[in-house]
Amino acid sequence: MIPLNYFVIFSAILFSIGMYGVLARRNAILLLLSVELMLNAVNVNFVAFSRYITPHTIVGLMYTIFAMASGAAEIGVGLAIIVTIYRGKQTLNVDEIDMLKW
Amino acid sequence: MGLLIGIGLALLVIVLVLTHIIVFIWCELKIFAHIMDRYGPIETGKFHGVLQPFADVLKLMNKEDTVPGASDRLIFKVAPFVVFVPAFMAIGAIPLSATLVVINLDIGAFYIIALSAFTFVGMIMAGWSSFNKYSLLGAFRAAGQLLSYELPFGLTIAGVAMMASSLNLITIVNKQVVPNAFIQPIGFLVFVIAAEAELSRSPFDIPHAESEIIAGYHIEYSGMRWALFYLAEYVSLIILCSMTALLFLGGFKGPILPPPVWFLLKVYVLFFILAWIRITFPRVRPDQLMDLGWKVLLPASLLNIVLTASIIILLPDIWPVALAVTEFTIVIATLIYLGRTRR
Amino acid sequence: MTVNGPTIAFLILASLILSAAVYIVTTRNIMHAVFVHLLALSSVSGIYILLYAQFIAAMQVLIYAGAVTTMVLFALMLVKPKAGMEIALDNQQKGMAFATAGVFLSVLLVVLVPKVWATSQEKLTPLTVAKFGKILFTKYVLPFEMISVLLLVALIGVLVLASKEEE
Amino acid sequence: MSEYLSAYLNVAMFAVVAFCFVAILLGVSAVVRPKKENPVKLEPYECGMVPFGGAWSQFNVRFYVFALLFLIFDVEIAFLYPWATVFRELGITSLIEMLVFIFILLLGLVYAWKKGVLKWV
Repeated sequence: MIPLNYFVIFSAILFSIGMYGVLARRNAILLLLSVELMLNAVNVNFVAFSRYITPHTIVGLMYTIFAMASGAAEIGVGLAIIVTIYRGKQTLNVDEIDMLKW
Repeated sequence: MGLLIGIGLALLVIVLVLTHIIVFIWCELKIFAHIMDRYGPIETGKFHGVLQPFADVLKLMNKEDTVPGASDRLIFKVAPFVVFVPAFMAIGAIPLSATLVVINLDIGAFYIIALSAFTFVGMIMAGWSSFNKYSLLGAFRAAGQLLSYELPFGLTIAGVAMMASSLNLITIVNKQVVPNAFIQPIGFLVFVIAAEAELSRSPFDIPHAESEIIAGYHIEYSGMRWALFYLAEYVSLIILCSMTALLFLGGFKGPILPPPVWFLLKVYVLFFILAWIRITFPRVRPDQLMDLGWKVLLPASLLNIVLTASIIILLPDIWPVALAVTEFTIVIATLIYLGRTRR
Repeated sequence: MTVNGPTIAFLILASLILSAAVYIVTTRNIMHAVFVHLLALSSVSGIYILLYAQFIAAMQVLIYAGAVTTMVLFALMLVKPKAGMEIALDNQQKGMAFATAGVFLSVLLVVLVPKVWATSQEKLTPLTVAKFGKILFTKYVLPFEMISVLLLVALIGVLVLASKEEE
Repeated sequence: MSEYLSAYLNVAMFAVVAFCFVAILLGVSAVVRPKKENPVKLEPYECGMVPFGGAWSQFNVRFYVFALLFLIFDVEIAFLYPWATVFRELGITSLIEMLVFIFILLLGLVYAWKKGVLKWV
């Protein structure tokens, strides 16, 4: 059996890479992709802990599927907002998107 | 050890699949020709042109394979893999009999549906990387069509899974006393139409309508790379015919003959019907296509699920009969209504 | 260090996903980033399979690889290529971002690597769809219904944004 | 090795074999085929005309709405499958749960229909 720690360390690294992406990118769509990476790292953790520590109550898996569904909705609305902003401001650069700063 | 067995089985399946594809291609050439009242290939291989598909393969091998100058070379080269590999992975889950199956999964039908999601990503990769406006347009038409028909397709599978209480394809077949097509005619009709559209064959061949957008997402592909798209299309044809046979027509069950023979027989009959439809009907318009997908097939497949669930729960003893009667009534009533309104 | 089939498979998948992730956060070509993202997400489903959660794996492929990637591609077609390709994709805080993520990761690793988890002693068994469904539709009904409301809200939001576009 | 793992090992081997098959086919044809490139041949194909404009045309936002609708019903399908395998055991309550779920999503479809975005342009 694969040690649980492998999964945990793997997801920690994946999460940090996603975090770097969110902090360093300025293209809004790439930002969303990095957020997805972080979400996936979290999901892997949920499933791994759930399967290894409490194999019979599958709480972690439930978190995962609800996270997937809400992540999908998030991407849908997020991209629609990005496209709308792009049509108005002709940019995808998150540093220039500061309409809330009025 | 398991590794070697796996590779051996996969090689066996690839050989089997290629053999059937060659037979399919030859049959299709002949069926089209005879329906159009012409001969089709007769020269190659003397006997009714049986060697024509092999000649085609050799010809394609020898063709120059250009990569357009402005294209994204990496994605252009990866796209055939993305289209072909998942399609081939899906075919391993199809059972030839109750025991003859390579990948027997608890989630069988879901596995096949999930893998089919890669097809349209592969198409967009091909269409986008070619840097040609027609291929991009074709790719998005194809993706739009495929994703519209993926939904009724997946929903009708759920309808069948409800009757068997399982997603495993072998269990689904074993639980069919009467072929499911007679119990769920709405599901069956929706499934066949959606399958034809998923294959983007005429009358739903809008993605590669030659006269409008040249050839769709694979305009810039030539030689062997083009052949791989063609091959992937035939692999999905086999998958969809087998799925129809397994889910709705009792799969490998049948009297006297051994199960794999029954299964192949049903697949070939379905293949013939699909080829017949393909050569007979004219192409639909894009707006008709989208209307059919979203406003007819999607509500119909949801209706099918709701009817099935309610009747199974409310009439647990006589549900097959009750479901069949209800669904046939609805189908016949709709047909009569359509016949009245359209002269 | 245990060397057996699943572990090797895990290591291959993990290195594939991590290198894909590094590529996504460093590449200058947004289209490549999207397709590599697809590769990473579908490999994550392999990790779920190794955790004996095949249903989650299929869902991962269906929702992330299929629907989300398609949607990102469709959205990219709505913006001009320039927006994705020609502006600098990274901002000036690259160094800071690297430092933050690096510190975060090293803290995590310092804590996690020596940790021994109180894992259950049972062997993992494949989770069947039936068992999964039974728990989902008895104990977690309310969140399940909330998902439908969430999706409906998302759809209405996008339709409102889209109809603004059309005017 | 358990039945589960061997089934998924087969899946992996199918992927590997299919990948190698494609690679070998392309490799063989790369050896056999001629290669005579010239600039005109490498231009995008537009029925022989000189191509005009870029390849990127502006798409209508409705494409995106279709993708979103697809995503939403895809999630619904993913929840329908486990339900389909157990609803008989759980009885009438699970039927009502799913009817509510389908009804709420159907509201979304009806809303989109009424707004007139289900048209292809």
